[in-house]
Amino acid sequence: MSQLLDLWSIVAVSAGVFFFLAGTVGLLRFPDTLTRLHALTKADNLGLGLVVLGLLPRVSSPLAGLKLVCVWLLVLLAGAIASQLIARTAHRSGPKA
Amino acid sequence: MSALATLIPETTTAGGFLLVLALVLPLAGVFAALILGGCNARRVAMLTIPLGLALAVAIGVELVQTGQTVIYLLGGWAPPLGIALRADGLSAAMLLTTTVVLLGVALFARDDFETPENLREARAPFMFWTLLMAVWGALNAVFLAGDLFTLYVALELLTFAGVPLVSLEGHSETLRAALRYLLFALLGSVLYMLGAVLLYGAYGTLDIAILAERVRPGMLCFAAVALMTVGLLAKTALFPLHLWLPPAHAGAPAAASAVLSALVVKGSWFLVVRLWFDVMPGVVTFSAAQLLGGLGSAAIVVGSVVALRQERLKLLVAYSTMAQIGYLFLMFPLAFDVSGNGPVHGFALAGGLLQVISHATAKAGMFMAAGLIYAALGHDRIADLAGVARTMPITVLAFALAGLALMGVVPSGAYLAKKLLLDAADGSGQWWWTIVLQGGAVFTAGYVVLVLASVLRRRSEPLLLVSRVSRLSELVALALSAGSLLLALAALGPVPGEFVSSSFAPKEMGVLLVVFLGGSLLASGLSRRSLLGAAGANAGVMRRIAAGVGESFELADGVIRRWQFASISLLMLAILFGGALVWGAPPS
Amino acid sequence: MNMAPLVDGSLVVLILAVAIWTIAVRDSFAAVVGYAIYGLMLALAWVRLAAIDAALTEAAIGGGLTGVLLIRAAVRLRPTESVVAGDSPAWFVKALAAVLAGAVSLALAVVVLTLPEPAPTLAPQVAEHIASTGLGNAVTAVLLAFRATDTLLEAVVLVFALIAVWSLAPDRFWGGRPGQHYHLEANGMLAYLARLLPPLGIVVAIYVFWVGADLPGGKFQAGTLLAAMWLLAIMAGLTDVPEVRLVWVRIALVTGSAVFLIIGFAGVPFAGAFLAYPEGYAKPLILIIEAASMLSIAVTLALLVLGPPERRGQS
Amino acid sequence: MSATTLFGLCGALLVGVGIYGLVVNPQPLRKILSFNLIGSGVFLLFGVVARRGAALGMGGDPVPQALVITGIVVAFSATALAVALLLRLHDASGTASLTTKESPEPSDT
Repeated sequence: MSQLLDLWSIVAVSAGVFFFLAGTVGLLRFPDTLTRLHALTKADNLGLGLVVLGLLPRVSSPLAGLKLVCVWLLVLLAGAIASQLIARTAHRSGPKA
Repeated sequence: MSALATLIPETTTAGGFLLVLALVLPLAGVFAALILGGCNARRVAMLTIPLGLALAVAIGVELVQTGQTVIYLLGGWAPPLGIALRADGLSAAMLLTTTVVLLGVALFARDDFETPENLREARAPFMFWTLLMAVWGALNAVFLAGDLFTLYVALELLTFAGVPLVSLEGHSETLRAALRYLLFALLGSVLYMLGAVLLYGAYGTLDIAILAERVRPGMLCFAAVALMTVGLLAKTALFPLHLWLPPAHAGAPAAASAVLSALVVKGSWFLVVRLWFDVMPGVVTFSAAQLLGGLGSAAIVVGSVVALRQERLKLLVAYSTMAQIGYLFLMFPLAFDVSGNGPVHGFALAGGLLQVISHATAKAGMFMAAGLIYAALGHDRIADLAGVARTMPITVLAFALAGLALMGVVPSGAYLAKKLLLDAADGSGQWWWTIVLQGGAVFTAGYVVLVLASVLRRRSEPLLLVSRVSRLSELVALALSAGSLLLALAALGPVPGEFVSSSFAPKEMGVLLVVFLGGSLLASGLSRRSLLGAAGANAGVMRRIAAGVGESFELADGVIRRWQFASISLLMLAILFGGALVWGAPPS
Repeated sequence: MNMAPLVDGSLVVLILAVAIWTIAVRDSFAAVVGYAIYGLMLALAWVRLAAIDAALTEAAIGGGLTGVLLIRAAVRLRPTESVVAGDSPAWFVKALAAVLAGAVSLALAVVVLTLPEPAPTLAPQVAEHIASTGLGNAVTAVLLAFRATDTLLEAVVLVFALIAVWSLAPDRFWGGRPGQHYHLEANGMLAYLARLLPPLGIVVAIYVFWVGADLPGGKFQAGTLLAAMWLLAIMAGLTDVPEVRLVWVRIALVTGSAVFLIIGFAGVPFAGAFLAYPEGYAKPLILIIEAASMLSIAVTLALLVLGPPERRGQS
Repeated sequence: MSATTLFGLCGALLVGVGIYGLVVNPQPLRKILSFNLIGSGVFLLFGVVARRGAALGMGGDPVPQALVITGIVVAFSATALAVALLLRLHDASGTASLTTKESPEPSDT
């Protein structure tokens, strides 16, 4: 059982890290603000979610697990709104950069 | 390490609680002023400062009666875990000087910073009184705290209280001066903090008394002392780190200038004294002290010459402050014996302390007088001051007395200080500082004569005053100046009488005459216009050469006061101090 | 497999790279954004140094509030940037500065490498006396018992700094509201966030404050969080900054220090010294001081970010 | 080299980087930023000192750790004041430069 959980952790965290990496590459390589945001938010939300899911079996108490999930939810909220604001600013100031 | 800590069995002494009160009273004043607001800020200041004076006197009495350092362990925790407040003679003297000057400033500014009747609260008066108490609280913390980190916090308090005093009038020029002051002071305090961090890393404590027992000469201590010293020098505005001082001190309102010039720069000076003589006597070296004294001498020369070149009275006084700060650092080399390893004090420390007290009072009086002239005339162009002596005799007398006191005329505090330092120079075989000490008085005489010659000049048409100045303010300025001039009489107690001769002894009269003549020569040579008013009428070769010299000093000062030059000088000084410490260290 | 050296090494490289970038980059706006990132990475370094309290403070203040402060300033100063950039020093000045700064770094590095072994520490003394405070978090014990004076003076620093900031107000705006006016966009995303987040933030702040007695956390970190929530509500236009002439604002600023002082003085008759706590009452008293300080810190920090009064009260 | 020493060297370098920026960058805002870099380097050194003093189950000497927290708050206050002063200067004079072309003199009015 524990080995199975370990395996789950490794797979999920690795997948999360992959999304972070992909998101960062997207941030650096994509041509304009909107596509960069697209790359970044996908990576952030999905990557962090996978890392949190991977870590969940390893927490010492349900409370700690709850905190982890809360962190993910907060980042989802903040990320969504921040990218919305950035996108709107970019949209208003024209399609350059 | 823990074995060492038990060597110092420190306990709270009988009068220790007075120190807590001295620390808390001004802070409580600031809070009260903030909440009560408006014109109450002045009331709070007027109430707390006399109380503070009583406290300072009580601490002094306690110290004299018991003959030992007054100590209070805060929270009952002994250092190194806890923090101790300590007051020795040096702290007590500084506490007393600070409250006396603050009382003078408060009385002086009573009418200047009055809340207008149609307003519940006006910015400048409310801020002035609050900041006055803030400066006081910060200084008290500097004088009493026995812990390097607490001192760091106290230094920052002092900066945060001092900077807004500079920009109280809100002109862009003073705002710029305040910003330069703040940025440079922040660099200074972060370097000080860096030194403190290193010391904790090596000795596991920040307590001054425990550190004094533990420190040993070595790379780490040298680095710490060098960094802390230059950091504090930047805050004191010792040449060549004075980039912010002249515009900041000249641009502030007169009462604020008096506080900044007489008190605020003394806070960091005090910490240099603490660091060198109380914490690091075994680490600082003769050569490092020579460097410090050398900077002081350069400050005297450059500050005085540039002061002579000024066309405005307040700037002249600000540059004179720069020169006087130089004086305060002459005590450092003189506390050393040429042959010995560590500082031996002698009378040098007493001389330096006396100098700082007499400068604090005289400079406060001088800035007040300059401010009154500015307020009455609506300008302070030195060339157009003719007739002022007739219209404002008390103010001019205050200026003259302050000038005499700074020059070191018998029986001023500066005179006795000079005597003590000359004695130390003699005793330690450092004749070269004698030249600086004697020559400095000539420079001071120069700019005092320059101003007096202008205000004493007759005026054909009557002088137009834009506003009446309060008689109380004039009298306060006079009292502070006169106090400084008579300080030697008060200080005679702890010092042997042989140091003071009668003011009319032929030798003293002779010295005075030489000083005045020299000063007049300097003034007529270096100033922008000839002393007798007819500008350039008989411009001889000598005068043109002298004017060239003055101009080049002014240019040099302009370059030195540029940010890049000053900050690079700061770094170089840190390295020089480090070198002087390594080089002069006794072989281990 | 021990990954720690790799993690620490890359962290140090990243921190230094971002630091150099914030110095080198031309655009000030980019530099201050870089600084906010730098603050967050530095917080990771603090975690690696086993100083979680410092990490929380660095992330909240170094990365968060300082970031907001600098970014707002960079936006306002943008028009002047190219003008001032013209004052850039000559190459030899830069070279000299680089050499001297390098010398300082080198000296510090040598000192770091020659710090004494075993390192002096006050940890044993803290461990010996912490029981008398009733606290589990040694850092909180140092801040509020052993070195309470520093903490008191630091609260005073915040008040002094705010007084200094306020003193910069133009005379005609004295007593008015600090900062610019933010307009509410009824259906804007920011307003949505500002309605959703503060309740959560306040709960988290109270949690951080409460665990601070025994675990990493405490009044600074909690106070900073509260300040951030308030700033969010202000910047979203949900609420306006109070006028600085109001008495309750001023009382809020000094409450923390005043409670600290009162309990400190109460220690004189009841515990034998200023800032000492009577046997057995240490923890509740410390919590009272912390609670009051947290509110004062929150108000002061937020007002420090907003700056001097710039508007008339009635607008 | 231990991790603690590594962070110590990082702190030493940060101080140098900050000092360089403070000296050469003409923009006051960047000087303020550099001051913060120096400050964080100094605090990091203090953190290293704390970490070296780990004992009795404590991850570090709690005294310097506590002082760092105080220091960070003080540095923030300084930054806030400097920024406010800079913005006010900008509003009052239209520039954000620390230097003036003319000599610094108090104005007559």
